[in-house]
Amino acid sequence: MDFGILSIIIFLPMFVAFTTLILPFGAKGTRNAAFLTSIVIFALVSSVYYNFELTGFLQFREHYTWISSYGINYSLGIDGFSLIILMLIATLIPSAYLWLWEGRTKGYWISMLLIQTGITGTLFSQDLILFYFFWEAMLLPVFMIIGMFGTGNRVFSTIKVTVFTIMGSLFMLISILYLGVSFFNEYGFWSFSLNDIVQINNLTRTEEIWLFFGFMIAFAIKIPLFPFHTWLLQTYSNSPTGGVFLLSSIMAKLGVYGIVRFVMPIFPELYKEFAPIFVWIGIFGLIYFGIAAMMQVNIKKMFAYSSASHLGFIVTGIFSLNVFGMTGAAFLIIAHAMATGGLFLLVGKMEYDLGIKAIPALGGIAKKAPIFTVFFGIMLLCIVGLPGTNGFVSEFLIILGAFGFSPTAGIVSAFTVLIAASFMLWMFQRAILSDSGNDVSKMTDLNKKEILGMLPLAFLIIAMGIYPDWFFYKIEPTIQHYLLDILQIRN
Amino acid sequence: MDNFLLAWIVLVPLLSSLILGTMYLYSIKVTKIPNIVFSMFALTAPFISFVLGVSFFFRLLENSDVIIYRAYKWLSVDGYDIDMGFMADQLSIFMVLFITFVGGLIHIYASGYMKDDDGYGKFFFYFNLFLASMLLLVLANSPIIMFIGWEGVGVCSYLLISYYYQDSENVKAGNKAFIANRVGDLGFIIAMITMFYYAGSNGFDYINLELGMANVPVEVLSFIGLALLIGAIGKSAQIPLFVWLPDAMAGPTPVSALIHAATMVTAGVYMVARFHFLYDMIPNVGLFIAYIGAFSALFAAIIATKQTDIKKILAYSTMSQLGYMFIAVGLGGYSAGIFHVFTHAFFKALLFMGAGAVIVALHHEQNIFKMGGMRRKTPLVYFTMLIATLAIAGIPPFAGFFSKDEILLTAFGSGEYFIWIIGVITAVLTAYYMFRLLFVVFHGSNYKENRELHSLSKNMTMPLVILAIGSILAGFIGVPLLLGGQNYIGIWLEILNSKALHVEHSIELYLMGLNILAAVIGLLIAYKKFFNYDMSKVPEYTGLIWNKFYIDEIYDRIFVDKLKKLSIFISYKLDINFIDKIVMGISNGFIRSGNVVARLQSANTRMYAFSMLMGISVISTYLIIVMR
Amino acid sequence: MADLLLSYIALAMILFSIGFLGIISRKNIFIVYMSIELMLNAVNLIFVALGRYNESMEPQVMAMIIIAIAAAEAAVFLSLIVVLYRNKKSLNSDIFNVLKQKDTANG
Amino acid sequence: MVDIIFLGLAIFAIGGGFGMILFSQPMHSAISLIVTLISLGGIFALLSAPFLFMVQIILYAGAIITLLLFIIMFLNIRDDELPDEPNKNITIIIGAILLIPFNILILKAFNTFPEKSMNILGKDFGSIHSFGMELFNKWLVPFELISMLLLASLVGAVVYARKDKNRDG
Amino acid sequence: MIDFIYVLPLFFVGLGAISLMIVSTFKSVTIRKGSITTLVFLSMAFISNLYNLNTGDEVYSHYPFIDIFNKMIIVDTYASYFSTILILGAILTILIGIHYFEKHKEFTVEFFSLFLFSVFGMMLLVHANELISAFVALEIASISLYVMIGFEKVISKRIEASYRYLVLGSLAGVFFLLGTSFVYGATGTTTIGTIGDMSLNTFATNMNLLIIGGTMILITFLFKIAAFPFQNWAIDVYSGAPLPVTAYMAATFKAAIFGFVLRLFIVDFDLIRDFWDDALVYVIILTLAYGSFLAIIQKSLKRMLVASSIVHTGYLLIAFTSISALGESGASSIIFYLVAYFLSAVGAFGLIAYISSDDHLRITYDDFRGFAKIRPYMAAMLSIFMLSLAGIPSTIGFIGKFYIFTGAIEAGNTILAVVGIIATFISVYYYFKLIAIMYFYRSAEMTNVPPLKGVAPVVIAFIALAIIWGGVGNTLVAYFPGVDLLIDMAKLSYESLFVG
Repeated sequence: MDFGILSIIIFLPMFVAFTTLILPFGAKGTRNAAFLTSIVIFALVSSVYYNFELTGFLQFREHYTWISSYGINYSLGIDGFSLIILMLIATLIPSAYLWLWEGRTKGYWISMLLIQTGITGTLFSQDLILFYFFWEAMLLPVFMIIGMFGTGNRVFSTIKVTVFTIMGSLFMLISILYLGVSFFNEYGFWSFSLNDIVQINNLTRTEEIWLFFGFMIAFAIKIPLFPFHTWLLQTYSNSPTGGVFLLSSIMAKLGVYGIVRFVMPIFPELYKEFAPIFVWIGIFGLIYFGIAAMMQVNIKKMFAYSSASHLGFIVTGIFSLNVFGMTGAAFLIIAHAMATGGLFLLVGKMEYDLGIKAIPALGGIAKKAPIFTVFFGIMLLCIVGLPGTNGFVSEFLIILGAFGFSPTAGIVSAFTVLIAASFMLWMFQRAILSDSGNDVSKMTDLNKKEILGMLPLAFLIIAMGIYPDWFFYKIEPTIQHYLLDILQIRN
Repeated sequence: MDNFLLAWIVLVPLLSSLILGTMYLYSIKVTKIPNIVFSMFALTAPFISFVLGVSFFFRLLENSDVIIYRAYKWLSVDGYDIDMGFMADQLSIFMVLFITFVGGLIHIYASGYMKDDDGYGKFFFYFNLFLASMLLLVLANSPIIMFIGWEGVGVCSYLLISYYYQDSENVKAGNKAFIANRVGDLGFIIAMITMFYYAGSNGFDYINLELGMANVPVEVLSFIGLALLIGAIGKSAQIPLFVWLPDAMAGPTPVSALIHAATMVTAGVYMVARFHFLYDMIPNVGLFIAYIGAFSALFAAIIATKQTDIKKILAYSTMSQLGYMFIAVGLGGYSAGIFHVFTHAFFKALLFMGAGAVIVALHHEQNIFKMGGMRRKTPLVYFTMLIATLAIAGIPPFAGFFSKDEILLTAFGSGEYFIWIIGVITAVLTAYYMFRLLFVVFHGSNYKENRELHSLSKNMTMPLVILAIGSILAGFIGVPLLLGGQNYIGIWLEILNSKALHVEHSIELYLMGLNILAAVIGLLIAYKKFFNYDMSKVPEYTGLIWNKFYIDEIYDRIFVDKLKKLSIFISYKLDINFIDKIVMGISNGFIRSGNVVARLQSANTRMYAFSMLMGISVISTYLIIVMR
Repeated sequence: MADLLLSYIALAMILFSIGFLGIISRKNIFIVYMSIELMLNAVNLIFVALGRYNESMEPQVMAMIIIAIAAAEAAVFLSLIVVLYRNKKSLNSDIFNVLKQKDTANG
Repeated sequence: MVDIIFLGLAIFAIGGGFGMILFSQPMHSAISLIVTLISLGGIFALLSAPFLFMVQIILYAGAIITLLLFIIMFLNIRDDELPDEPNKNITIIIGAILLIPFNILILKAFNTFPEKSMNILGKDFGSIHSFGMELFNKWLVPFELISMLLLASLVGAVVYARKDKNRDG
Repeated sequence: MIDFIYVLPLFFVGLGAISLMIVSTFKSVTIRKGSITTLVFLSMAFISNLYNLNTGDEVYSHYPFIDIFNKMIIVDTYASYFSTILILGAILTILIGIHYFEKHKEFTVEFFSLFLFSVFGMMLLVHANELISAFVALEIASISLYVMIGFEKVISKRIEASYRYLVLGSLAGVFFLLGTSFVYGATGTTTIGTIGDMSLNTFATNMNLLIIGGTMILITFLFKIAAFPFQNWAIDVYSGAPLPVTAYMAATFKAAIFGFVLRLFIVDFDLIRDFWDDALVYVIILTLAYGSFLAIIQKSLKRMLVASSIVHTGYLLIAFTSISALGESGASSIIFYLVAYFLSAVGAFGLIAYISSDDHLRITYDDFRGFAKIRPYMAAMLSIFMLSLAGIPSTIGFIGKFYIFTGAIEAGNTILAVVGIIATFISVYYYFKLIAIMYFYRSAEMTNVPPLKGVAPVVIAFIALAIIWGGVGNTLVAYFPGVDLLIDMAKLSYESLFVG
């Protein structure tokens, strides 16, 4: 039973979590272990990255039987799309750990480690049940971390988000089971492996539509797409920094990933057929959430809306059915994860120091904490989509993609450049820059660890904006594979 | 060859700005770094760029072929390659030359102006970043790289305008500038993407785009042209996106000088010139540009006549002059437009720096009616300002005369007499409000006698002199043939001009005279009203013009308020009371059903038996029905 | 009439129904108990009638077993009645409602 | 003749049943139940089950109901302790209506049985001997299990009936 | 002699019951001694039963003492499998409840006697091959349970619960007898296996009577597992009963009932079972709805678990309907789910019993505020049980639900799967609420919680581990039974139904 590198990446954090749980580690010891783990994983992921071949097919496959009677396998693999998200996770998590360095309990770190296991597991799974397994398993530590360490009406909002997400995923489960049964009926043996499931062709159109939406509901809630977004505000607002960081920068992206990984190959025809709906839902969300964010007083809720707005845009990208849109979406996943993640870390620090979330109660931070402000500014400009940051590259590509899909969609989606800028800068003015006479004397500037944690993000945001191609070449074959082989589109 | 040096024109200020930024953070966090160190890094950058620019200028003189340097492949998607490429042709190098030159002078001036400011290093960090962005904008070889510079300029202007960020008004002004620019960027990006799809199949640099455009239907071209125009309007503060420009005066005066004189605002003009191959194919759109320019020119000039803030007057004058440039480029007179950009850079920089000097001298007083009598206190500033005023008013032989004359000639020669008339009227107004400013500030009786003036350092006065000389001489590179001169600029930029003007010499002479007459009329009216103005009476301005035609208020009412209301509606009403209510309604429905069900749990044995009876009854009925 | 299986069945069903009605209508726990006994007897009647109809002894044995079961139940039931009466000082089954669902949630 | 006996027994059985559920005094109900049980015993006899007839009379009517009567008297319930039952009749009516489909269903199913003589069988049928043969040859398991059941109920009855040792009153 | 080995488990349990009954008269026998004796007998039964189970892949079916027992008792893989579950459930109940019984003064050694009687009845039920014997077995189990529920007879709710269960249970029992009489009338036999054969031979008119008889038996069955519309008693009785007894009833008794009914319906009513499937769809939907709605409003934890057991009944019935289409996999999914639910419920009830054994307080959600702070391991275990009950992946509950829903879809009852999923999603609310309350409050409300020592917590911890193992276990760890083994066993036991 030799585990491959992907298994190690998945289970190392869990192993560390349980070891520290059982052994008498303190909060500090657990934290150090967690940080060390994240660094080791970064190294492992880097080796995966360098050994990754430039094809659009799955690599680093691992395959073991799990429950043989129902053909459920422990089946892993990555392609270019997973790879970039993997890189993202591996980069973000050590950074985040540096930020969460002080004042967290042991339970917090253990939860973080478990979340990491859940996330990577979800990312690697090539078996539908295994995917569902990790997909739900990922939720539990998040549930714990929000509920235990959050603020405000955290118990209610935690239960709300959990029930909401599980509702979505249960519909997905039904769809998965239905697919498994259909496969069994057609081929006479059980399998939930993605490779097998895609070969089903005995489904009627009505069935397919139901199943398609079964999957889409799960992902739409996770992302979240309009109108499944109402859990977002309270959750983001009440979450502790680590929780909201992971939720916004990684887990929401996994919803998009799920669409690409599963919905697209299983229902290629419907994917194409319903693409206009989702492109427009995405664009609608982009504008709707953007407008909603403008007058939001709670800074975390504003970011929640902003996040939803961008995720709508990502969805537009992946449904645009061309290389530009999809590559752009992949890129925006990274860009947005870094920028939003960074912003939530920064806001988390602000909340930690000052205990304030309301924008009118802030102000004058820039004077107190210039380095903080510099990083805040970089992240913000990335969100705004300023050229020179990766935010621009991705937005540009998605707009291109949307335009390729339909010129109207392209033109409407271009409004993204206006929307994010308007509320972000206004917030920046009120919360950070102008001195509004509020007492912010408790605000401290970043310490060395925090700077160290934020630097990779800021560096990547800019580096990917200035030299995007260097970050692109690994993913493009995958996207081409999606379009040519799976969706069979040549644009 | 040494094409890579092209990239260094941009890189030098960029690197300098990065060093400055890091140093600044270091200095506020760890130990203070003396200003002189900052100055060293800050001031060398534009001059290195200038020198590099000059070297390329000479290369182009020798060989007029376009110099292109592709640094690396910026993006490669689906077979489309976009390079991080730089292109030096006559237009871009010309722009580089005066941007770096004027920019450099403003740097020097700023080092004096800002010397007591805490954020000295930060200021130059922004400044050099701004310069780098502007140079990238100019030197880019494809629209998308240009867009990087374009946006960089926007964000730097935001940073500079809101430089005194503690005051929320300043930041608001910065925001306004950025948002208005973003509206323009929206147009730009739409245009870019449309271009990409329709004309970008061979490549996305200007040369390939020009080739690609040939097959594109004219409607699409018009669409692209209009969308691009929105970008240009936003950046160059034309109707209707000009609102940010007056507010942008919130920044330090060198910022105003830099933004208004040589860089940012001229980007719009540059862009139209850069896309001349597009606009040549769609003359109707060009005409539209010209009209926008004409109306902007007149509109700004009218507002300027009633302003009291010295910087705002200059700001409106900028807008007005940009209107002239738009008239020119819209009508295909690209070289005339660029010529005016060039001369304008000198005298407008000079005006702002002079105004800045006065402001500094008077301890940051900006109302012209509270100045007065500065002629004796600061004679150097007075003389340089006088030269600049003469130049902007279009009095020969100062720089502005030649360029403005050429623009009006273009308008007349194109047969757009209406535009031409507006141009002439604007010229009268320009002379009027500029001399009004000059007379009130420098000639009027002293507002407060015996007040102590802040001394002006050499750093501030030296650039004034250089620019004054420039304002006198700059026009001579484009002296019309009629006056026996040689229109060097027209020759240099001949790649742009496709339109031949046919205006008879006699008419041209009349026109020239008319222009001079217009300037003189303006001058005289101003002289009559404001020479030796009694400064004890600060005029109370009210009314439409003083309130800038209520444009800001109208925008607030139409867009901002509505948007805010919509936002509040969505985030506090729709989401909470409707969408979330549906979601929570489902769960409340469950709970309510639970309460109903709970009533059945009465702990009454008979009732339980009764419910069993009912169940059995139903089952029996079912069986009776299904069993024949 | 006595020749017909159906008449025995009908009688049994009537008794069965009466027993059922007793359970749903009476509060007195004694009568509830008696109703159950009546229902068991009704079932017995069906068994015996079927036994006669099939001419088989088996149902009679079953009926016998059912009587024994009824006896066992009786022992427990009657002792429970005693306990209940001691505990509650009442024979009214309707007041045995400490287990009533009291919690309700507000939505 | 048999018909008349059957009819009489049936009427007594039904009347006893109704009496049982209608009397408010448990004592009266119990006596009504005895009437029913004895009538049923008679019907058992009509159905060639003499052994069961005996068992019914002796064990059921004799033992179980006597036990019941004993308990009733033991508890010595006064009239005012009896529960107030105002809705008794209406519940019975509603219940009866609800039971109609159930009865119809079953009677309909039995209605299809072919007609067959139900006369009293002579000889061995239903006698103790044949009953015993049947019981011990075929039905030993349930019969033995009954002993376990009775043991269990014995323990139960003991548990319930004994005085609580640590009851404070 | 071999026959005797087959009935040895039954024999041990019955012997234990009787011996405990006898020794209960002695004062010197304490609760502890009584429980240990019980465990000894149960262990013996368990070991002998393991022999019967014969864990190889051999399937067998045997009628012990066929000339005396007359095919009324059957010993096959199926029955042995269920017996294993039942004995295990009994052992676990005693182990978990031992602390509770010791703390609650009312319990005496008779309780263990009754307990063994009920185990005996249940085992007999799954071994029964004849309807009347089955009824007697059912009555043995039920009567013991009636008394066990009301054992603490000073407490009103216990005695009331006992009364309610006794009245309604007897009422339901009468329907079983009625059904048996109809089945006899239709086929002339009450022996399982023969009924089916006879039903093929008899003419169509009696078929109706057979169906009615089956329906009446089904009514009893629905009553005992608390399905709609016979579910009202469950919440009262379960919540009125002492917690270990509740656990025992909810998990073990339900398994026994299913053990018998599956046999009956698979072997005999196979041909006519689809007749009920349509009606069962409504029953299932209403059961799920009723249980979910009831559970969602509970404030008492015990009542919530009880109400949710109605929901789990609904899930089991979903699998029940898919048997007619699927046969083996449908039945094995029921069996597997029974194990899954059994582990989770025993764990949850047992742990709550342990927690509340020192003070006799009503255990509400709010009592658990901040529970994780004072008893982190207990909170973790309780969370595992809740997750398993909610069917979250990595627990055995998920695998159980997976089988059931897959089966439902495979059988074409997608609508049931969807309804089941909706019920699951509602259940997430009330299960997660407990986890939330335990972990998310920073100060603890509960005092007087027994410390983590003694046998009960260890057993509960083992159950928790078993739940996790059941959720993730596989063949990676060689020679250790994983999920697959349980499934295979369930399938083998299903096959054994057709061997005899």
